[in-house]
Amino acid sequence: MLDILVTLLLILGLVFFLGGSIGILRYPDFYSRLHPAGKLDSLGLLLTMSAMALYTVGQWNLGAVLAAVKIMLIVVFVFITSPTATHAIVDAGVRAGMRPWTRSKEGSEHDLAA
Amino acid sequence: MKRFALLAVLLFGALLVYGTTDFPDWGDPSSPAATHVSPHYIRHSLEETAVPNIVTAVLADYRGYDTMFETSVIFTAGLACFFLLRVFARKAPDSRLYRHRATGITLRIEQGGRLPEGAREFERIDSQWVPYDLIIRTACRLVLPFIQLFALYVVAHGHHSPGGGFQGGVIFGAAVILYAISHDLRSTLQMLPERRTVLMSAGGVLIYAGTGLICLLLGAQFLDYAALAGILGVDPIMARSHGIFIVEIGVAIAVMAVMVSLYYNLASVGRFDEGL
Amino acid sequence: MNDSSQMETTCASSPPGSVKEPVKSRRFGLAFWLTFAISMATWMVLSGLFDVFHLTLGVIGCAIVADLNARAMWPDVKLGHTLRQWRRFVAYVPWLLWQVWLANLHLLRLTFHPRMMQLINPRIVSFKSRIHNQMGMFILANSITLTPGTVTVFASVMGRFTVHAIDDASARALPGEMEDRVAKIFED
Amino acid sequence: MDIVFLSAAVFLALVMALTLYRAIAGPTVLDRMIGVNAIGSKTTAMLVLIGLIYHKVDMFVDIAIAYACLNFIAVLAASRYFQKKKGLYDEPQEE
Repeated sequence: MLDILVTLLLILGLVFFLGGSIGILRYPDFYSRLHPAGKLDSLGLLLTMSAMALYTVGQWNLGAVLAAVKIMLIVVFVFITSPTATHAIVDAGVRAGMRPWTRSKEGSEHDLAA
Repeated sequence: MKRFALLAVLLFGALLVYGTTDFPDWGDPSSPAATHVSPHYIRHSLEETAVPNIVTAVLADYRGYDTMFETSVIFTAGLACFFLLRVFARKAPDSRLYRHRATGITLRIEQGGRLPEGAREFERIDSQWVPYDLIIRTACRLVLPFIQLFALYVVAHGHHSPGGGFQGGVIFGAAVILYAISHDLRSTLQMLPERRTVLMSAGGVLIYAGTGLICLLLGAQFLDYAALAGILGVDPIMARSHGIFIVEIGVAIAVMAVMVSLYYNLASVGRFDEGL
Repeated sequence: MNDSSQMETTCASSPPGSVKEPVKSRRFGLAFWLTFAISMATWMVLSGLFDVFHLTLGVIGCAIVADLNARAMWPDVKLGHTLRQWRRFVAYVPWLLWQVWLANLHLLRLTFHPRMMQLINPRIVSFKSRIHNQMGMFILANSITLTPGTVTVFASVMGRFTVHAIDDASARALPGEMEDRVAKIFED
Repeated sequence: MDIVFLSAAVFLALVMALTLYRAIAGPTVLDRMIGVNAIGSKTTAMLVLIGLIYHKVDMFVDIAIAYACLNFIAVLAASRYFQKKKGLYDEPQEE
């Protein structure tokens, strides 16, 4: 039962990781690539780490529980640092004067008005 | 030329790969490394030194000389970089920027001038100035204590988990560097001045060598921590364990100080005026 | 597009709180003991060894860490006040995680969509937030980065957020409910 | 269960290889940094996975924490460096 849950969480996390990587490859410019890099990776890490922490807790002794808490500590750490790192990169880009990729005018203006 | 370099690298890599074919198999019990001293370490290190982690016991006790000289190599490297990079000539910078704390008005003072000492309401800022970044600073403020605590944990638990003086020192040095990145070099230098980093890197090596010397004075061999039993008030086996711990602290201090000193020198191009 | 934000940051970059001289808090005050307690709990989790020797090392290490960081971590701390803020923050986290989940599903759909280039419409928007608390702005900025198609480009100390949004829906949703919830954590 | 973790680790390595393309090719320095950062965050998960495969989680978790710390500091230092010293201004602008 636990194994199935762990496997499901792991697969879900890996899907997000895959999405992050493909997003980094597919999006048109530097700014939009940051979205998959910053978000999908954080959630993928949360899911995979929860899966592994669950599996570790399943052994149920003090060392295993502490290891699981440590794994969740990594998640907390990453949830503080990952957006900050993303912000640091995007800030460097803005100060370098990089122009963001935008769609051609007509479509976007119309959409916003609607 | 570039193509030639690539060819040379590839050839050398192929040679190295070819060389690995003569290596003994991974985990081969009859390999030279596994026949002479390794069995002794594996069988007896716990009962001789009371350290569960064999690597730590081998690193800091059985091969203590080796590690001592590794530490002094790091110290010497730090010293060499210091002499190479540090600029002692007092060439005043072209201009300095000062900011009024209350209003944020920035003054530029040309040709090496300084504000009078008493002007407390002005603070010096970097000439190529990155504005106050709230997100990075707050994140670093939250994360720094954890990184420092983790570094101390790595140093303290070298006996039981991977880690020890070198790793803990590197992480603590990285924490100081993180502070310097998120704030600026000036405030970091106020916290940990240049002189103190150099003293600490020498002091770390001194702790290591001094421990060995005390053993020598107590009538044992150099770095034979069992002789410390009388001073520490424990039996010789635990004395070896504690001796390893003392030595690890020395290594950690040396590595941390050398790393921070290197960062100071590199980030400020040896001037210690404005940093990264 | 970002001229205005950069102008603002160069003119008024000191945080509003730093105008007055910082209050000198005591070295072994409440901030020290709070940091010490949290560090000690973290140390126990990290260490996993509860004999006297390692606990002594833990106390020494946590004292060093608390002494180095306490005054920077908590410039002004009042126990009841801080505890109340933490309780509200813990209540905020599940909502945030749910939002992160929704945002990621949205982004995942965009990423794997064959006509992705027609769906996205990246732009930079900026809005003025009413949160003036440093911690609150940090939480809001990072929450924005973690959720719906938006990345915080810059958060000025005056409360102006510059945000890169990936598509129209994300841009329209700003600042929205999140700002209210973050503001609620720090209101008193 | 080991086979699950092993295949997950292999899959993760493949995903990291995808990101590596951005780290090598990616037209500007900042693109490369995104690639490296993404690889770093996956490596943290990878280290814990390796720990599970070798049944030594408590050891590998420490390494993973250290890696997460150093990854964060590295990304911050690199972005600050390019922002202040190197100048990103003469990077090629892509359309």
